[in-house]
Amino acid sequence: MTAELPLDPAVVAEARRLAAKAAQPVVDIARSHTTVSVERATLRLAGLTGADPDGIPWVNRLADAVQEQVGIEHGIALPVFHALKDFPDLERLAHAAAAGGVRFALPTGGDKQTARARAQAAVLHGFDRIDQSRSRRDALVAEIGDPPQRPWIYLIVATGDIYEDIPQAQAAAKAGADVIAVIRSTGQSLLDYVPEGATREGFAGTYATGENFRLMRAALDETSREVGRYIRLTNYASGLCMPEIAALAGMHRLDMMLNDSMYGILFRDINPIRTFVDQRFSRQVHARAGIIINTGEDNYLTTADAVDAAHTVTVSQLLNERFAHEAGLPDPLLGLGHAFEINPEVPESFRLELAHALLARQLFPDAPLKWMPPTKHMTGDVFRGNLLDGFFNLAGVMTGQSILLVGMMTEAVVTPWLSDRDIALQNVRYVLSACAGLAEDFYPPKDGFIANRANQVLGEAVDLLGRIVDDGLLNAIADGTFGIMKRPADGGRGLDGVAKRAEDYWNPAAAILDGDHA
Amino acid sequence: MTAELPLDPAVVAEARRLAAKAAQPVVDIARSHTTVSVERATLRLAGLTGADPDGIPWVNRLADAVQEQVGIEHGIALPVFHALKDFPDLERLAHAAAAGGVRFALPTGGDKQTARARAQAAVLHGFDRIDQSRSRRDALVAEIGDPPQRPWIYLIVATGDIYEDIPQAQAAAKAGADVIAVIRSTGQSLLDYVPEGATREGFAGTYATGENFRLMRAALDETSREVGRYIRLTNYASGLCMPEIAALAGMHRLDMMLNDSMYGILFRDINPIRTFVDQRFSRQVHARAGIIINTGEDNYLTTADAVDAAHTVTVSQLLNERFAHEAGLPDPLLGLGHAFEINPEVPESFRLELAHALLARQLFPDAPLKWMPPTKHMTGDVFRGNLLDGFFNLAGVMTGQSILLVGMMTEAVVTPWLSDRDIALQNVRYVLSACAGLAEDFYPPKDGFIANRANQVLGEAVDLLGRIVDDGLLNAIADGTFGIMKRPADGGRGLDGVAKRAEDYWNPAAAILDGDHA
Amino acid sequence: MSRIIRPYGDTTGDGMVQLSFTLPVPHDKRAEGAALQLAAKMGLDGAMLVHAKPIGDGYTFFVVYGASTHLVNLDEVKVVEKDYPHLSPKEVNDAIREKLGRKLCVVGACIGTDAHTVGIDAILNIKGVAGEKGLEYYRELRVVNLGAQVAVPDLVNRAVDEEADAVLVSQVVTQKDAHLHNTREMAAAFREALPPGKRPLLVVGGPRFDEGAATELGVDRIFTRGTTPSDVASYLVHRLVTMKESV
Amino acid sequence: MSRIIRPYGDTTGDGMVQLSFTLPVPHDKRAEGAALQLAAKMGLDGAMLVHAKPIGDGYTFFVVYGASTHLVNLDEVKVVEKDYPHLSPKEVNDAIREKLGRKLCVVGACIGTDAHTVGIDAILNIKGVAGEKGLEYYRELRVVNLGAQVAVPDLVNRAVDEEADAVLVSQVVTQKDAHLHNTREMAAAFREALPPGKRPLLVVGGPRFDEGAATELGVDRIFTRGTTPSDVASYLVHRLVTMKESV
Ligand code: B12
Ligand code: B12
Ligand SMILES: Cc1ncc(COP(=O)(O)O)c(C=O)c1O
Ligand SMILES: Cc1ncc(COP(=O)(O)O)c(C=O)c1O
Repeated sequence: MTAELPLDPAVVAEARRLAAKAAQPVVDIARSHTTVSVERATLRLAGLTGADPDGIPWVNRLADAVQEQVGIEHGIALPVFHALKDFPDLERLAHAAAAGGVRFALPTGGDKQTARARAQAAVLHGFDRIDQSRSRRDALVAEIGDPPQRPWIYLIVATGDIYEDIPQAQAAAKAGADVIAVIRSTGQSLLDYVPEGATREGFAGTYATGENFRLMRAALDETSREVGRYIRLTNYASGLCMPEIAALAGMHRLDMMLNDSMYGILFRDINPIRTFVDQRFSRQVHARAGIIINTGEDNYLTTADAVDAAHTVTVSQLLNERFAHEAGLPDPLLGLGHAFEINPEVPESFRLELAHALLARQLFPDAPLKWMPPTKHMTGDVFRGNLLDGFFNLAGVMTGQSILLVGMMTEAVVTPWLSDRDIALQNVRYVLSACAGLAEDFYPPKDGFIANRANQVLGEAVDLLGRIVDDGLLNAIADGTFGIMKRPADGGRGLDGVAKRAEDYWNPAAAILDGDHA
Repeated sequence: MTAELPLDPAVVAEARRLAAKAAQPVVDIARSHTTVSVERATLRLAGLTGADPDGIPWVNRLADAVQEQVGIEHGIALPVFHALKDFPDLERLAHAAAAGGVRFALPTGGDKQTARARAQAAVLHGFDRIDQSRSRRDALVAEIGDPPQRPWIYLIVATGDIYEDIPQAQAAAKAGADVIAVIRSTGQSLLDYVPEGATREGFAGTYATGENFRLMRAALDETSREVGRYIRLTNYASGLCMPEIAALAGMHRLDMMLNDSMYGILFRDINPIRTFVDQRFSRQVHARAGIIINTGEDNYLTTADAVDAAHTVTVSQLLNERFAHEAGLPDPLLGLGHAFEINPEVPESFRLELAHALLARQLFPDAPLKWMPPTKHMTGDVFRGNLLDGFFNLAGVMTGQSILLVGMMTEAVVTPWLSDRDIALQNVRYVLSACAGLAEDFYPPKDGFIANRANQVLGEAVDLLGRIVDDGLLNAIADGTFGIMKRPADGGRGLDGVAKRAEDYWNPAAAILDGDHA
Repeated sequence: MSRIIRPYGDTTGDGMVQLSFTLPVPHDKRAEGAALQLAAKMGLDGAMLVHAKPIGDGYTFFVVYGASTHLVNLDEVKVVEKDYPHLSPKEVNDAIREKLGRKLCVVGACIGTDAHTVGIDAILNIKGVAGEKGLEYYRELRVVNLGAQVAVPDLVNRAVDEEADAVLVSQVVTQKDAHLHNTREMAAAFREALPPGKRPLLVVGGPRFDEGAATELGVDRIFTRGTTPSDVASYLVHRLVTMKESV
Repeated sequence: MSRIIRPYGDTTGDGMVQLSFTLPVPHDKRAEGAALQLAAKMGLDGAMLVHAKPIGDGYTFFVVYGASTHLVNLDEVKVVEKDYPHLSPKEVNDAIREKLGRKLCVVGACIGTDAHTVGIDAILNIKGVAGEKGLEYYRELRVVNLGAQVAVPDLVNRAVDEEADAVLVSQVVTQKDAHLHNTREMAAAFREALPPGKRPLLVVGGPRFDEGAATELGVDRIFTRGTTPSDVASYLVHRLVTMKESV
């Protein structure tokens, strides 16, 4: 029941073909490399948890020791599970390794077979947990129910303290939120480890940890029953630990994860190769876990202009789609992002937003699109801010968006206050109720402003994809194509944690995920 | 370029036929009665101004004296202009009359002819002033220009002090207002005289006086040149002095006047007969002056429910149209009113508003409809208030309204502050610019929610008009049909100022306005 | 629950509040400094001036956020307690019939130039408000609703004529404190016209009254936002039936 | 113009302001009384509580209007005056070339965990902001932009290596006063690493700083909302060229 744009199917097909072509070299890189975080994620799937007294997780201590002695290019599973023969469990092994008391080596022959079987069994245990979480989610949704309306209402909490986050999240759900995102502390994405345990100190967000995931999910299960709809939980898989956080999310039954193919590169200056390798693995895990990914195209529009760079959003969506499909994510798990970020002073800005939003809707009809509110042009004028958020909500309803991230009138001032959330939800409720069926009356003429604009953006996207195919995606990123951020392939953080896979590379998790663990 | 509703032309024609039929008995009453205010308006047109030391205008003192001695049923022009033979001018005559020193009588024969000629000449002088004002307006509009956009932006000032109103009005015009309405002090409508001179004390509004009209119009002429568009000025002709204020407005070049056929009856408890008689005369004067009337259907929705009583708005618009046409007002001067007053909690409330607004738009395609903001469901939650005003503005743009009365976020709190107006104008500017052409994309399906609702309201309006034709309009008003206010024909204020015209009734202004002064 | 509290932004005790106002000065650095000076005087700590917008030439509008240093002591909060039992229409009728033995007469009006009758009608008319029927619905009440813009002398005369037990006055327009002036004028007129024992109970209502100001304004009770007919009926029974009886 | 002013609602001197906040108490009469108590403590006279809405079970949001009794004295307003002449890019370049005789080196960064580079980029990158080109565009400036999330020790080392004349640091995240902590840490690190004469000029910027807090934070200057590159360039010339020369 959403308006239809007169897009030429041939052009759409061409866009997808080009995106696949542009993505392929990067997919090849991802398939032929590993990273410390991919390897640590494997240990996490195998059940290793906990941290040393300094808070450095045992997966890091263990992986570091292996990396030092034999490198990661063969995969650390075999050295680790071979060494495990002398220890009762992975944790004891990690303790010893951290103390410098373990010699790691690549096993061969029978040892190799034994280590391989052990590793596989351990990791399968992790996948079992993921599978169980997924079934449990399905059961809970069947039992308790989905939100009655689209878009789902997505709200953030960001106190920095998991024990303040929990009641705020529960209150938000009771006030109408369908999805709760726990914003992550600034800085976590640059940590090359995942903190442990429940945490109470973060800047503008709360650390993503396995225990925080567990606590929040449990609290929301309780609330889900109370409010009669399954409240989804979201966190961030971006950053240097994407694969590990994906594994934790899968095991702790998170429902959505922010996971973009380029966000870390562009906005956290993480090395592109590191990112693409981590991204592929994390998406495979998400696919297994039935987790909806949320991509981050909205971010480009905070640094680039939303009109000039509209086509870069489309290009990124097509790339994100391609990478996601390649990693096994089906359309219903593709929460592609876009945002209401056009300068409100631009004439017809609202209709331009409608054009962009409809374009995304129509290009990805089966994807649960995530519609992000204005941020860049929000100011300290909170009265105006609430108004803009209302029009953002309206555009979401008129163009059939799937997930609506609720905008806050204090966007330019503070991380949301309790009352900001309440005012914002009231805004959403008004628009959703007052304009529920308005899409039925919305018919942009085939040769009108909206249709023309959508076709123009699509055309520019195809042109850009063509240039990316010619230059290579890594060069395009280096040139500042996305969000005006220039990120060369050999720059950024975390490159030292990447290794080209050796001939004999073996990772039981990767093997299972790639479906060739026979 | 506005969406079209599938209204049955036969039903529309039937509605108009019934409205004419319902109005006719009231028109007959209006044509066969006069009121003290009609007679005083005649004196004003003849040039009598000023007030006694207590502030009672000379027109009142003079008319009262005549009423006492000969009544008003013959028209007071002949007695007055006959008595004038002994005085240098009307003012000196009024002084003497007030002092009890004049004997009034109906002249006959040659005296009658002389008095008649004198009266006619004097009154024609007033009509000349009106005609000159009208030409001057036309010239200024031609020279300076109209607002570039529709709807015109209508803003109120209400300080109570004309000298505070003036700079606020000028500031509002500079900030974007196309029409300035000077709200009238509460209570003035119940005064049976028009105060004199510049005034500085009013409650929630400033007195409507000739001098205040003049001062404000002069100030806005200045501002019009500065901002490069002719800023229109509005005031209120409603109340016990409708005809006189209409005359003052015409002579002082006001551009619009609030003038409703039933507002005074319903909301000021003014006698129905008094109101209808005064209304007809005042509208004839407005027609002569080229003044756009603004009717008051919005008010019904502050006491009645905007969904349940939607058809009463349509009925009132049709009656107002009929009365206006009968009084000589052409469609381009018919600022029929309607309002965004549906409870925002009602599902699809915005689409209901669109249906109602489109219905009015389509029933009165050539009338400059006046679109009024939410008031009843505004609360002290000013953040929500600004949001609702944004959707009100949006409905105005989407349905092609002509004059947009700017809503204030503090509607439920205070008469507008300087900053409220600024925030409100910013809201209007955003919506008008961001959604300028959105009407192009708005096509409610012929069998959809909006079309059905519009047809339902029209159908209910026709039914109600049928009942009114049967019962009589005066009885309908007595029964609380409009705004749930019950006003019997023999109740209310000002009935003692009404008289059935005698056989020999003669009023030079009425004669000129009725076109039978040959 | 602690008895000493502070405003709450997103953390207990943070004290955060939002403030907006216009200063009659052109927008420049000094104006912003002036805005922060005001915020400081109002007790905001670390005030953030997040928005400043010129209005015309001589005014600037500001939005400020900051932590209020003031503490609120819940023990010192003064509220007009509902010191009477809430009765259903039936209980009201029964009480009047049984204990008073005659109908109780209520005269209502909007006085002065105020024409906002919706509030008083909500209390008096059968239609009522918030799902409750108005006082006209109560069999043992006799309601005389004089409507809008009633002059105080007319109200007094009518109350005397009707031998009103209570007079209910609504005031909605508050500009230039109209509601306070009119209420004082009304109270004085009744005091002048009638001796203490004969005077009807004086009740005023409207959305912007301070419930605690009854004594100061010379009336018996004030009702504000969200009042329902049964609130008023219960109060009338309490003051005119129960309390009289127990004296 | 009077030097003593009050907020302006719709009449000179009315003092009217708007206020909103949440109190950690359930919504009832006491909560409303508490809100009015706070308004009174903040100096509002005749405060009108116009909106009260429960949030969850234990919180209530309020909107209050009222007249502030505080006076603002314009003579007492402290502002950081722009105590240097505004120069065009050409004037900046000429001054550096003629009076310094070498390029002036500027090192910029977002420190701590702050990744908001748009502000510092607006000042440094050629693209600039508000129609002005950034400092990279100035021929006589050598700009080293370190980007986001730079650790303070890295910044100090780089500034030393580049022999920076000025260090420009941006801080946008203010939650838990992160911007203040980071700025103090940065200033202390430079003080520790370098003797007074060798230390680069320390400039911080961001939307929520108080321009008057430079001394307190240990830096030379603070820039806030609406800063343009030429503001910064003019200041740099003033401090690093003109003032040095005149000493
Ligand atoms: C409806 C309305 C009108 C209607 C009134 C119709 C009618 N017959 O009443 C019309 C359109 C005629 C009108 C006109 C004007 N209005 Co008016 N109007 C409103 C509006 C939109 C709603 C008021 C209302 O009906 N509220 C609903 C009722 C149920 O609530 P309530 O009155 O608070 O009553 C409840 C309680 O307070 C209490 N209560 C009230 N009275 C009493 C009495 C007793 C004894 C008791 C026990 C309890 C009680 O119980 C009630 C039920 O809970 C308000 C804005 C708003 N959203 O609040 C403006 C508003 C009240 N109007 C205002 C103004 C200025 C005017 C005009 C003067 C404008 C003009 N110059 O033209 C005119 C003139 C009116 C006059 N002479 O008084 C201002 C007042 C500003 C101020 N604070 O001083 C307001 C706030 C709008 C604004 N911001 O400018 N208005
Ligand atoms: C764009 C943006 C982002 C982008 C940043 C992209 C980038 N490369 O910079 C992205 C999407 C990545 C982002 C992420 C986050 N953001 Co952010 N973001 C914003 C946003 C929308 C705009 C900021 C901006 O670009 N302003 C435009 C520039 C030009 O203005 P400016 O910075 O004030 O700079 C001017 C002046 O201040 C001055 N200036 C600034 N610095 C300097 C330095 C010097 C030396 C000088 C002389 C002058 C100067 O000159 C500039 C030009 O005039 C604001 C909300 C808003 N509307 O303000 C939130 C906001 C700043 N973000 C916020 C947060 C919390 C985050 C996150 C932590 C959220 C999360 N947990 O995921 C993350 C993490 C970021 C991190 N680690 O720091 C909060 C900060 C809350 C607070 N007060 O503490 C804000 C206010 C949003 C909110 N309400 O929650 N964000
Ligand atoms: C895809 C994606 N990942 C991560 C983040 C948050 O980044 P971080 O946790 O690195 O601050 C965002 C920001 O909104 C995002 O869009
Ligand atoms: C048609 C009409 N006349 C007059 C008024 C104002 O009435 P008064 O001046 O009597 O207060 C209104 C109120 O908005 C109105 O709609």
